Amino acid sequence: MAAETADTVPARRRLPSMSVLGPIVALVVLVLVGAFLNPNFVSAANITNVLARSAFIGIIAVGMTFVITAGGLDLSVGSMAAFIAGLMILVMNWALPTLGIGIPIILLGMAVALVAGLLAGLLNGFLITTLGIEAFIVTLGSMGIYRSLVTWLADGGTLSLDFGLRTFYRPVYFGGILGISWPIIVFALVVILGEILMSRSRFGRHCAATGSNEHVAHYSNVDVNRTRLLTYAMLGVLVGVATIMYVPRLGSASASTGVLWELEAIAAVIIGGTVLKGGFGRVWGTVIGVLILSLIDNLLNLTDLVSPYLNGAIQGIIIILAVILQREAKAKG
Amino acid sequence: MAAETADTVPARRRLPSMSVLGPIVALVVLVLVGAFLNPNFVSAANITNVLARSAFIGIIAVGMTFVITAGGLDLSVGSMAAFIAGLMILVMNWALPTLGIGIPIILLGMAVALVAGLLAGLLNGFLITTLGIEAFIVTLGSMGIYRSLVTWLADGGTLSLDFGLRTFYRPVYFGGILGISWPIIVFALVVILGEILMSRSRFGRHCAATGSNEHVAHYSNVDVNRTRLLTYAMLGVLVGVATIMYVPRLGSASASTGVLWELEAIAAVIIGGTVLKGGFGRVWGTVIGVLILSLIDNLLNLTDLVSPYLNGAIQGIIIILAVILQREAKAKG
Amino acid sequence: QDTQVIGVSIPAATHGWAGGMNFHAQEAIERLEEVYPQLDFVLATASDPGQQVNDIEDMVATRGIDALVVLPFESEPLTAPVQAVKEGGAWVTVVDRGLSVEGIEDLYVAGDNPGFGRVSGEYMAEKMPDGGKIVVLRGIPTTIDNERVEGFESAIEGSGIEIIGMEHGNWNRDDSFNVMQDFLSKYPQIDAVWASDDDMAVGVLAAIDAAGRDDVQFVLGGAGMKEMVKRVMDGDTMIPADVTYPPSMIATAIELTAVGMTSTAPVSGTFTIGSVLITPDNAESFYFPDSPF
Amino acid sequence: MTDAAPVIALRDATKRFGPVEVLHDVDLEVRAGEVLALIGENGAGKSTAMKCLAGYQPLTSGRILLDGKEVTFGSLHAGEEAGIVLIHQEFNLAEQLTVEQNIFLGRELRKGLFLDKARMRQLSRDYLDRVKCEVDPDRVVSSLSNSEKQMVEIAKALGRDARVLVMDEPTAVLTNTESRILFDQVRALKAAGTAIIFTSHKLSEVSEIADRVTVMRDGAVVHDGPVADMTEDAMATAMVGRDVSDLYPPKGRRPDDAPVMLKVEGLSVPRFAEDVSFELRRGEILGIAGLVGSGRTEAMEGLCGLRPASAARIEIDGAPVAIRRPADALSHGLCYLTEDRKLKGLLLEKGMRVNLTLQSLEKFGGLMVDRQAEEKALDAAIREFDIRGGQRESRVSNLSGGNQQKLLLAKVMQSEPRILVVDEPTRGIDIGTKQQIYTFLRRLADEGRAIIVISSEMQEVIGLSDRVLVMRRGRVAGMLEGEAITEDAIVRHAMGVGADSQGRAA
Ligand SMILES: Nc1ncnc2c1ncn2[C@@H]1O[C@H](COP(=O)(O)OP(=O)(O)OP(=O)(O)O)[C@@H](O)[C@H]1O
Ligand SMILES: Nc1ncnc2c1ncn2[C@@H]1O[C@H](COP(=O)(O)OP(=O)(O)OP(=O)(O)O)[C@@H](O)[C@H]1O
Ligand SMILES: [Mg+2]
Ligand SMILES: [Mg+2]
Repeated sequence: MAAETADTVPARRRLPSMSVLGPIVALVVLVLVGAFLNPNFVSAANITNVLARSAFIGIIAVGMTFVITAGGLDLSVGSMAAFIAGLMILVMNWALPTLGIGIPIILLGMAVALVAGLLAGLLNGFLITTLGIEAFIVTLGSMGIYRSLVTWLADGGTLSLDFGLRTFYRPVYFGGILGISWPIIVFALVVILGEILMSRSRFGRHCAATGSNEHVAHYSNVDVNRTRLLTYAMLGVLVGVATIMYVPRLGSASASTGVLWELEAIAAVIIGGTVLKGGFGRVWGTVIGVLILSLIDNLLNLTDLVSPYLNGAIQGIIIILAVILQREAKAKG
Repeated sequence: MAAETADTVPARRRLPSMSVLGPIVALVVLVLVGAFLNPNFVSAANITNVLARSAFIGIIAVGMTFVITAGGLDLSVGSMAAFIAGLMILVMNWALPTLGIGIPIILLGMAVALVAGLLAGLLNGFLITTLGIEAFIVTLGSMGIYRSLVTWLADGGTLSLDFGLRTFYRPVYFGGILGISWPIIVFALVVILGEILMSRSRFGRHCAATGSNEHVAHYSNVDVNRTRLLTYAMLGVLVGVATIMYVPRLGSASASTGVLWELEAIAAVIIGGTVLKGGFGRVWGTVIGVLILSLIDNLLNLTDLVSPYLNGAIQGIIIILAVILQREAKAKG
Repeated sequence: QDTQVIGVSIPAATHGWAGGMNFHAQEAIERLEEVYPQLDFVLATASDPGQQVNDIEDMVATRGIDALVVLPFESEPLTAPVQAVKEGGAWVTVVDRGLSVEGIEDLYVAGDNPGFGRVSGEYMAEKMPDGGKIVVLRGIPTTIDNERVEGFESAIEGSGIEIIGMEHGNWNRDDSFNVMQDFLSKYPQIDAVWASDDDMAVGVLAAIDAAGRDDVQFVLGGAGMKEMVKRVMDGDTMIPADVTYPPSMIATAIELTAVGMTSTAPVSGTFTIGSVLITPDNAESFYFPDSPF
Repeated sequence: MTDAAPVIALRDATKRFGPVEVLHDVDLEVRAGEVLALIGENGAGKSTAMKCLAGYQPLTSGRILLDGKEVTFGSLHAGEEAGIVLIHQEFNLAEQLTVEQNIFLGRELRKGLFLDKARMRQLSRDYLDRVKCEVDPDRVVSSLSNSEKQMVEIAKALGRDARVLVMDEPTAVLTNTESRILFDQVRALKAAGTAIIFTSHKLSEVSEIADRVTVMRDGAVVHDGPVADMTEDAMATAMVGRDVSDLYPPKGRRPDDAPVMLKVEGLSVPRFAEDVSFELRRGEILGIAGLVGSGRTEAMEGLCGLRPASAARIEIDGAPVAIRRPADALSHGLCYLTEDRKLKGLLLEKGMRVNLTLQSLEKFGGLMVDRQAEEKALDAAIREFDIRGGQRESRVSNLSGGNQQKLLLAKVMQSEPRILVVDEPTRGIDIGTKQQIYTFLRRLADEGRAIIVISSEMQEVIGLSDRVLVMRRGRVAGMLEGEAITEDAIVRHAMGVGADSQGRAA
């Protein structure tokens, strides 16, 4: 949580090239190492796999970037995703006899996911902004609540989408256009919209101002509470979007769905260069962060290691190294 | 993460009684509800149980209070504890043929725990202060590393202390003086020392100053890096102390030891009124936070609920309520 | 000749039994790599179903596996991906948890979770002919846990045994210690405990010990951890028996798969590894002091 | 123009913070095209009155009249909606945002759905040009110097087309030249019919630019009248309640053979200062003058171990010393008072006691801090530095600006420095207290200490210093002594005597 010292000009402004390069260099190094270890690493199939599976965390992490930029935090996204997935499956199974297999039921499921996400996000946001409780506590609480609810909905087991329905819904994850699968397309869209929103919209500026100094923002007629609330609501909706992609992939939800996604999303955001204490965020950096994290997992599967028990250690070391690399790049700049 | 508005004097100063009452009221309400639901709740045996098992998280949370007050964060404590416990067991089992069962081998084990904790804390602190990497990333990384290492040491299973040795070591958890068991005594000592250190010592002041505004601290001849480093080192040592109490309880360590302790410790610190962004911390508040968290678990086990699946939800709700109660108390103050 | 690649995908070692299973998987791979130089193994451990699917995708995309041995984290989410592997032409061995669509796998090495609960329940009923009050510790909320508990409950039906408390100990020693302490505070009389897992039994025993209560006659764990088997063998009255659920079934599956890949021996089909009651009489044959579990 | 009805007025305004009443029945008014100077001692309530007027704080009782009609400002925005723009005494900029983002914060321009960045940048450029400020609109605010920040604040206010412009000590961090530029803008606005209220502790500015002056003391208005009727001395007397004509104490009679306490040779601070050498003798006050950005602050921070620096040789009391960290400097009795009290000087969320003793905690007990001793020290400091207002335990952000500055000075003095470097020591301090501080500094020197004063106020440097070192672009441009210390000489050295006329003049 080292803050920039007040009297150094952040490299980002003076020499944009270096800090832009920072995370990218880390990513490129990782890709090169991967390609060196196994040529299949850069095969189209593998790249599609990695990108498509990054989409869930990625979409969520884009939302998280806004929350963190505005000085907030959300620990509940993983269990929120599990809960929404469970709810979606329940509703779709329940509507199946009425609606039958077809587009309408899929649309219903999607609507449920988006609305549930929105409401969950608004609830977090309301408790944090209006009641003024620490985001950490609110979202730790709601993390427990959603996780419990999904366990309860599933009766301790797994909620499964009707098998026929699943087959029909499957293309939403596995299909695509022009050889690019849907999750990748949706992820790309979310990132582009997110980047525009962050760097070209009033809302993005208000987020940064709120996170940087809420009093100043308040004095400058920024509705601080509304801005924060919106970031949580937006994150909620994005969790819904991620879930829409997730359900066709696995067709089920259980107590173990989305475990630790929150940590992964936050880590991606920070690896990407967003400041944990708020005030500065960049969406494209988050994307790089997500890709770095996914690639680490992918790389570990590519190679035979001393012991799979040590995967976590290698992962930890690479994460730290990736961030050191960035800092070094910045420092040199 | 809502900050107090610039132009209100913090209630803490204006009417100390109310904010002191805040967390205590939450605790008392919880105890009353418990006693009402099940009279055994206030039995000496139950109270001893709850206090003794709070000791691990409690001791760690005291250290965490300093880290957070100085503007840091440590996600690695849970897996650090697991790793240290594993190491301690390995070393003690290894030394058994040489030293035999007796005080020396216990002391050896304790020394290993304290030294390992110190080193682990220093390593985190070094990466964070000297290399200037975000605490979140460093400790997320080291969390993965220690968790992996203990899994690896245990070969995926459980490391168990030699049975004879365990019997000899057991009283360190289950024994005590004057009917008060050791973990409670040690916890109380750590809390008292921590409270004194935080509120009466130069170091405590330096922590608060560093967390409040590191530039001001630097210009006031506070060695910011050293202060931060010391908080991590201290937390590491306290993780060692917690482990010393933990190992005699079940005599084993595995990959599942200490999972989520970090979240619990951080939650306790924040429920206790310490500010997550740093600058203000109180050790006694942390103790209340720890007790609230342990009591929730205890209460849930002692009462019959709709479904044990919903435990997590109730826990979440109570945590949020406890903090709302505090805020309300403060607002009224 | 061509090397063939066998992918092994299992849950990570997050609790005792899974740890044992991880150990056996690695041990089997090491052994088989020496025996069959023409075989290459890839082992991946996952901490949630999503990650397990990732692992399997990676194995297909980058390692071109010819066979997959999978112990599904959960049945439902793994069904479609494993089906895809099968459709890609690879051999599929499923271990312990069946997939939700039948007929995908070539080989099924099955554990018997309802059977595990049933054997445990039957033992309880037999050991307490006059009935009694027991508490139950459950595992991590999962289908497996549900099946075991259902099997147990139906086995004790009508035996006069009453379950007075049931909580999740999450297959974890510390959690079960806490839960048991609280059960002991809550109920003045507990006749026996079904800990349903040996790791949880460790925590339960420590709690009973510390409380100094002598109303609890015995604790029944499960899975066959070596320390527990040893106590059964030694005639410990608190641990009069254990019920197997051998983590080594993964090794069996890997080995059978290796045999299937390298020879023409018919190895497909279903091998059910039933849960067996360990008593002092047969304990010796279940005791492997060198295993980590 | 004085006949016109006031645009905005306060009537019987009372403001209370908890039990403390800081404004008592204040009446205040300003007309279109008029400049009102609000002056008064530190803590008199000027900032509070201004905040109430602009709707930033609600009045406890009393009325605000806008065009003669009573208004209540429900939200912060309501004041601005009504055309009242306030420039705060403390900077009100988001540090991590760029200049342009700050100037347009809360009222960003859009083209369609997107921000119209090009236009906002262009307008920012225009506003900044109006105050002749050359910072790039894309610079991050945290990288600006204080005076640049102030100019950005002013540019931000200019962009809001105010009917009433309220400026709380706008010139405190500005140099004379920059103040001139500001006043040109004020005149232009005035001509366009804007009503302007400002405060300043520089009374010459009041005489120069104001039409009317309102004097406050202890939360009440004690005088109100045309500026032409009042001399600066009369203003000072009305504010302080006593005569302050002898602002500067007589200079010391330092014998030429006084021992050298500090000798600096070849001090370099990367990017800011190079090869700075000087000597400082016991009992001497050395002034350092120069343009803003000439590296005075950085050179002295480097000297005191506060930022990376190198030096060929530093001697204290004749012995060579190595100063790498602030602790090294302090252990040799060398202490620095920062110019930036908000970001580097005080912990705004903490109370006075904690702030006072932070730098010298080791004096207050060994490992444990002796609260009693701290309280005593605070009592003494409040007395000695005349720190007013606020309950003792309330956070220092509630102190008035001047009182914060006094607390900062008191804090530095807790370290009992033998060589004291003060950077802009009287920023935001009222004239009465200024006199006290000058006397205090001189007394310290006479007691056998040595003092360096960095100041952008030419009169202060001249009036206080025995010798003056002038810096230009990070290097020593000249050393003046005795009679040679004149405004003209300093400016010429600072500008490089015609060689470079681009630089901003001090
Ligand atoms: N939010 C607050 N809470 C409590 N007291 C306050 C608050 N704000 C200001 N005060 C007190 O009100 C009094 C007037 O302060 P104000 O800032 O108006 O003084 P000022 O005239 O602007 O002084 P200066 O010249 O030093 O800026 C001071 O005693 C100050 O401590
Ligand atoms: N971190 C930084 N990087 C680059 N330039 C900076 C930085 N901080 C300040 N500056 C610039 O360096 C120059 C020196 O600033 P500073 O105001 O501290 O100098 P100074 O000589 O002490 O002047 P004064 O005390 O009158 O403000 C200014 O022009 C400022 O804009
Ligand atoms: Mg003021
Ligand atoms: Mg300066």
